[in-house]
Amino acid sequence: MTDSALRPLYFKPRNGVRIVVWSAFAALLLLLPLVARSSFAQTLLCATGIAAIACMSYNMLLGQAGMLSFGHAVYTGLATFVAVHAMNRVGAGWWLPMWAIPLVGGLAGLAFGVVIGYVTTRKAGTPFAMITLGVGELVFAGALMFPEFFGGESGVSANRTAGAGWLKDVGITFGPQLQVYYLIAIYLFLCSAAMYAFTLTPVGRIANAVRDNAERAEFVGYDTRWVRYLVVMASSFFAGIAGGLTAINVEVATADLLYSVRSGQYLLFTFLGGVGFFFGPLIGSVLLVFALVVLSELTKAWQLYVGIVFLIMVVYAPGGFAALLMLNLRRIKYGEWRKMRWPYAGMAFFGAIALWGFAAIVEMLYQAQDAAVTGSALSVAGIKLDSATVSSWVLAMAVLMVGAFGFEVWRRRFKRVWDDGEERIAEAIKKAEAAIV
Amino acid sequence: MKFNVKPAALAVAAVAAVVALSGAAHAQNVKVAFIEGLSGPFGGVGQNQLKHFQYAAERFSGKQANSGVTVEIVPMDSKGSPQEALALLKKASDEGIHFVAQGNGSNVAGVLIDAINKFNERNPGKEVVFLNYAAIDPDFTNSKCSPWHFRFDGGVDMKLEALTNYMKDEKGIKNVYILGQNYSFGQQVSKYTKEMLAKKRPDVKIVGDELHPMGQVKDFSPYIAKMQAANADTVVTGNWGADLALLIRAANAAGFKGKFYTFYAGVIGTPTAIGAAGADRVYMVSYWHPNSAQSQIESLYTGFKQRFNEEFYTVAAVNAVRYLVAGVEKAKSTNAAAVAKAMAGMKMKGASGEDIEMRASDGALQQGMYVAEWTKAGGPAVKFDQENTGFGFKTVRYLMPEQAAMPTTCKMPKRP
Amino acid sequence: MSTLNGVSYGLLLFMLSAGLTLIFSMMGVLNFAHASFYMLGAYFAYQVSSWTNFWVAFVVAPLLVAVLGGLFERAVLRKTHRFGHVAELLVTFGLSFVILELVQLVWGRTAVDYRVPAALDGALFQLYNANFPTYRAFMMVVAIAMLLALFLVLRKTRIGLVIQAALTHPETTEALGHNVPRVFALVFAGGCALAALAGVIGGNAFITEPGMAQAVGAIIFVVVVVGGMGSLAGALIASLLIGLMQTFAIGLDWSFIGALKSVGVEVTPESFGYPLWKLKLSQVAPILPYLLLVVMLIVRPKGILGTRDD
Amino acid sequence: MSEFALELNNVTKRFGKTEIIRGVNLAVRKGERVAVIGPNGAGKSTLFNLISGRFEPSGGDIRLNGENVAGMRPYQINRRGLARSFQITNIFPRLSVFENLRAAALYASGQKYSFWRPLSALTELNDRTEALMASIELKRRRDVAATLLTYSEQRALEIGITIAGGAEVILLDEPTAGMSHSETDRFVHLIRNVTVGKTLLTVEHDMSVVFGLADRIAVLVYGEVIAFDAPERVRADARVREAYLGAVLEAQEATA
Repeated sequence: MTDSALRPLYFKPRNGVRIVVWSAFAALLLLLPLVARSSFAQTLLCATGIAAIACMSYNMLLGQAGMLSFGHAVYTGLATFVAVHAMNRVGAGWWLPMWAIPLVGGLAGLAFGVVIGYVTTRKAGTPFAMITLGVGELVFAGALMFPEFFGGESGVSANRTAGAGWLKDVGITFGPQLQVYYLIAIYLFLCSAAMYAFTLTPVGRIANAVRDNAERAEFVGYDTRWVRYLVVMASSFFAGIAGGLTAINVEVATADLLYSVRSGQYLLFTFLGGVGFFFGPLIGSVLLVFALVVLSELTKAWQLYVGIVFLIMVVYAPGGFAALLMLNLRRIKYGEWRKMRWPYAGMAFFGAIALWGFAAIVEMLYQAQDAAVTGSALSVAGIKLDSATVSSWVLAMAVLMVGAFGFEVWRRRFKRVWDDGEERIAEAIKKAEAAIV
Repeated sequence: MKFNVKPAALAVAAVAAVVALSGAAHAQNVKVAFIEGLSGPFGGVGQNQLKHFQYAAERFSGKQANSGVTVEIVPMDSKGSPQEALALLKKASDEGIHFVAQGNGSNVAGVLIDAINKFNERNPGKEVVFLNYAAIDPDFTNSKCSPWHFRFDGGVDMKLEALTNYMKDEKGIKNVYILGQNYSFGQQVSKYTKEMLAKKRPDVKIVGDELHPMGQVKDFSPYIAKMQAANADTVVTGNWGADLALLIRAANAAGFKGKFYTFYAGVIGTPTAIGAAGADRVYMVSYWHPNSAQSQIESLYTGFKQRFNEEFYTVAAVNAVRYLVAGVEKAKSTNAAAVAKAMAGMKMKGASGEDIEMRASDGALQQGMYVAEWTKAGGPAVKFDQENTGFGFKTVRYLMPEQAAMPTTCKMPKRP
Repeated sequence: MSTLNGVSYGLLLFMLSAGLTLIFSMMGVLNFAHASFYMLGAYFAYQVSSWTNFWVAFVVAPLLVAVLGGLFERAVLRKTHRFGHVAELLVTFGLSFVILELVQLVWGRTAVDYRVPAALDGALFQLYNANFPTYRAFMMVVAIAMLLALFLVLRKTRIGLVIQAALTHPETTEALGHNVPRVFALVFAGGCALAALAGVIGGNAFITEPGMAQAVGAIIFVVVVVGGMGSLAGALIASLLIGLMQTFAIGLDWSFIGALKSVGVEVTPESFGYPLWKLKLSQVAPILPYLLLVVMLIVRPKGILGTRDD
Repeated sequence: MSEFALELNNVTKRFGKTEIIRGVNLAVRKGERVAVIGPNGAGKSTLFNLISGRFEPSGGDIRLNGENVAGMRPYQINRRGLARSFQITNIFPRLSVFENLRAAALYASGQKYSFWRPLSALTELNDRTEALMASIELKRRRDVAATLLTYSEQRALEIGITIAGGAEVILLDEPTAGMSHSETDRFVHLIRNVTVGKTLLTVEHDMSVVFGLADRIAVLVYGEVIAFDAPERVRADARVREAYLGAVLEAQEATA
């Protein structure tokens, strides 16, 4: 493992679980390319790796310090521009090795964090959110006004195989995508370790305190603005690394990297992944790449699906997927999970049916809109439908209703079992507490 | 579906038929990745262009064209983002697709050209060819020219050549105001307009040269006020989409009487937004429009409208498909490098019956240019209206390909 | 002329930000989908006016949007209340996505032909050599009427008093037990209706297309922050300020080069930072609101009439 | 160095036109325990908010160990050795009990804004936090999120957060509010234990607590201190009886 220097920071003997988890993470990163062999799959992996760093850095703001930012793409994007310019300098004979470009991006991100954060952190909460949005628009619009640096609409491109160095001599040119993947993987591992370590430092903890109750934090001696400012700086550094990796991965920086939609994506998927747990954004980044690259190819309605899933999650599971996972792990720990197998299976079964019915309706709506081009026939999960016939609509609605009804029935059962389990767990905890002292 | 066979198209069909006979033994399938924003803010335009391509592939390849080459369009949604487009480029090549079509946004096109150059260099034998149907940054056929890039639209330089050619003879033009979106296209429009007007009409005054951030302006009335204050009688603008529609509406509301010379008044949605507001005062430069007297593809236009209830205007899509088919036929192979070589320098008959040529020296299609006026539909000159607005385009000037041709500074790398 | 243009644009911004401010100060919710309701207003008005006429749409569209807004508040927003303001904001954020997609699904992805009614088309009067459009005057009248109506409702009715109390002393009002859910739903619906009204009269003056929500979204947040969170009067001043500033800046071709020249410094393309110095004020006009936001935060973080510090 | 830990000179506070605090003078000696009493709306909580920096006074000065802290931000005042608790529980809801206390002790422990050291390596801080947790009797709830505690546990945690930083001057705003009699007794005992040797100001309604805990009592009525003296003398003060205490004492005697 590469982080031996960091290990004494937080690895205590009693934390065997941590060693196992981090080793598994490293092994996963190492072995993933064996499964994903095609170059497109590797591109996906690279995109996910970069998104993971970006989302985790975003979660330093949202999850750790409770700062809802709509302008995170400013840091990743500006860093990409700086990194691309640095790459061109390397091509022109700078001594910098190519693998250090992400660090250049990180430092650039940090620098922008210092400048922009000074303004945005003057406020907390909702005003902070609005301000980051405004600053994001400002930077985006500014990018097109300074073509000298931002290269106008076609952006600035660079070549990642440029430059010299001993790595070149052993055959690592970063030309092949696989080599880029491993560079990203190493950075991902180091950055996650560093960001995790950050959560365990005094500032990391005080950021939590400020998130929970900023006023109280002031009364125990902390200048909350300064705490926010520090967190923004740290977060922008890691965002900058993600930006630098983007520069290497795609070899071009364009203004759309700064667009508010991208900031919105970081927010959306970090939240879906789960802001309450450190690994939540990792799940989020996988979802992000899945939705943007895979789902958007499968269906035109992908934005609608993402929007609806997001709404449902905010209302019913504000902890994101990470929290759902942890709740189930807790069940397993207290030996309560087995009782929920059947309710889960029932819900999954009818849920899938309802989902099919819903998706069929949505897909037919979209199909009907473009029926002139592609005809009215379509298939949803292998079942053929025709948006021009009534029977298809009736079928879809019937399936949706059957699915929804069955789901509701099982959901009630599930809730009973779940609440039962909750009581038993509460009792178990009480017993355990009573045993202390 | 019946195809009104006009002489030019007949010639194409005849050639196609001959080649088809020779190549009939092995029918060839060519996939084209159509990488465009198909969802999100610019999704409407992308979807509309996709229809053009699919329609063109139907009509000009395979059975209907009596060709052994069948073109299949594979839509891929880039959401208008260059970054996404790059990922899709990789995906396309993974799926064995070696032809890419794109056009909306010079930003994406520029990135694609660059990426394709790099990709082809790193992956010999798996080359990708770029069919650019609408990104008209002249750099693409000059300083950034590439043997893998073919542009089927007219460059900004060609279009302004046509526009200023018309303006030259309009004696009413005295004070010209240039307004554009602040990015390379808007800047180039401004640059070429000034250069060309200085040459052709030295008496015309440029009373304003303004760039505004793209898509940020909600209220154009202050700009109109400025034009009025400057006594402008003519506005040259590269604006498109909402920026164009809002500009013309604001002009109308403020009673600004000047004329507008534009590039993209015909793009889907814009005619609706302009409507009566632009009657007899909006001009558009393009390589084709439905009421061009020389139009050879009226049946294509009506057929498209009948089928999709949308306007047909991207002839570049048709030409891209035709060139691709002819290229494959000539090369007797679907290998992208061979097809690229075959397409370079290839001549055909264009939509207006003119001789078009894919110039080998810079990859720019040499074709005729129209300047058309937005006016009330009806009569032989304005047979078709646009988007059921009751208004359509009327030709006021036509330039033959050789008249519209512009020099190139391209130092084309040797085609492999 | 520029003044009138600026004021009318500013008033439209105020119509938008008034609803946002109301919702924010009453419920603490930053309604991210506010601009989406503005868009819905425009689209509904387009649809209704194509069936009947503009005046029916003028009344019906805001009411429809108000009903939708109220339903959303009851069905979704209320459930997230216990998770705090961030969750509430996120829910409206998600809603803005869904509304955008649904609008595109129903009305297509391009602009619709929503026009100014014939009765209001044309010029009201001439000034110098420019027309002042009747419709702009109409917009101003509607905005001012709305302003007066809002004022009366807030001052003279019971609900108005509760809302007003919430504007200044949110905690106290809550403690007095006035935060009955019905008032919440009502305020949310009312705020949405205001946005929709702005959409009805702005959609045809400008353009009705799926991108219109995003185009104003960021600006109205700037208005609310610059005006001071939760201050209606502040929002009015900020709206007018931004409207006027943008309008006048476009008319001015000032740049740093000119300014430096007048103090005797010559700037050439070789000088350091030339790309910045050469920008003209008119070029940067549309991003001035964002610059104003940044400057405001540095000199007066509370906003123009803000009372709350964070 | 001043002999007073806390001095208020002519402190006033206006909200709009209403003057809530109308020239308060108060001098608290080091190590003294002072209870602030007075009728509802007298401005007791406002006074605490002014001293601790939550509000800025409209006039007058507030001296902490001789230094004027009027107008300073809460964290600046806290760093100068003053900590306070709140009437409405004000804790870090999602942090565990242990983390609540550790966060509260962090700045004073000299860690300030450090991000190069893991918390787990700060042995002394951690031991001290454990000890504090034991002294406020929350040891068995160590890893429970604060929001899940019972009300009285949260009140104890509130006090724990207040004293964790080791401030010399402690302000407790109705520490026993909402507690039952038996809980209150236990709690007063706890407060006495953990504030040994410190200067203590407390707002309290429960007279038994006041007289049991305070060395001196300050009576605040309508934004003015009308008496500030030892408990017996305050009890005997005619003005105080007339303005406030009489009614309260009668009421308490009646219920007792």
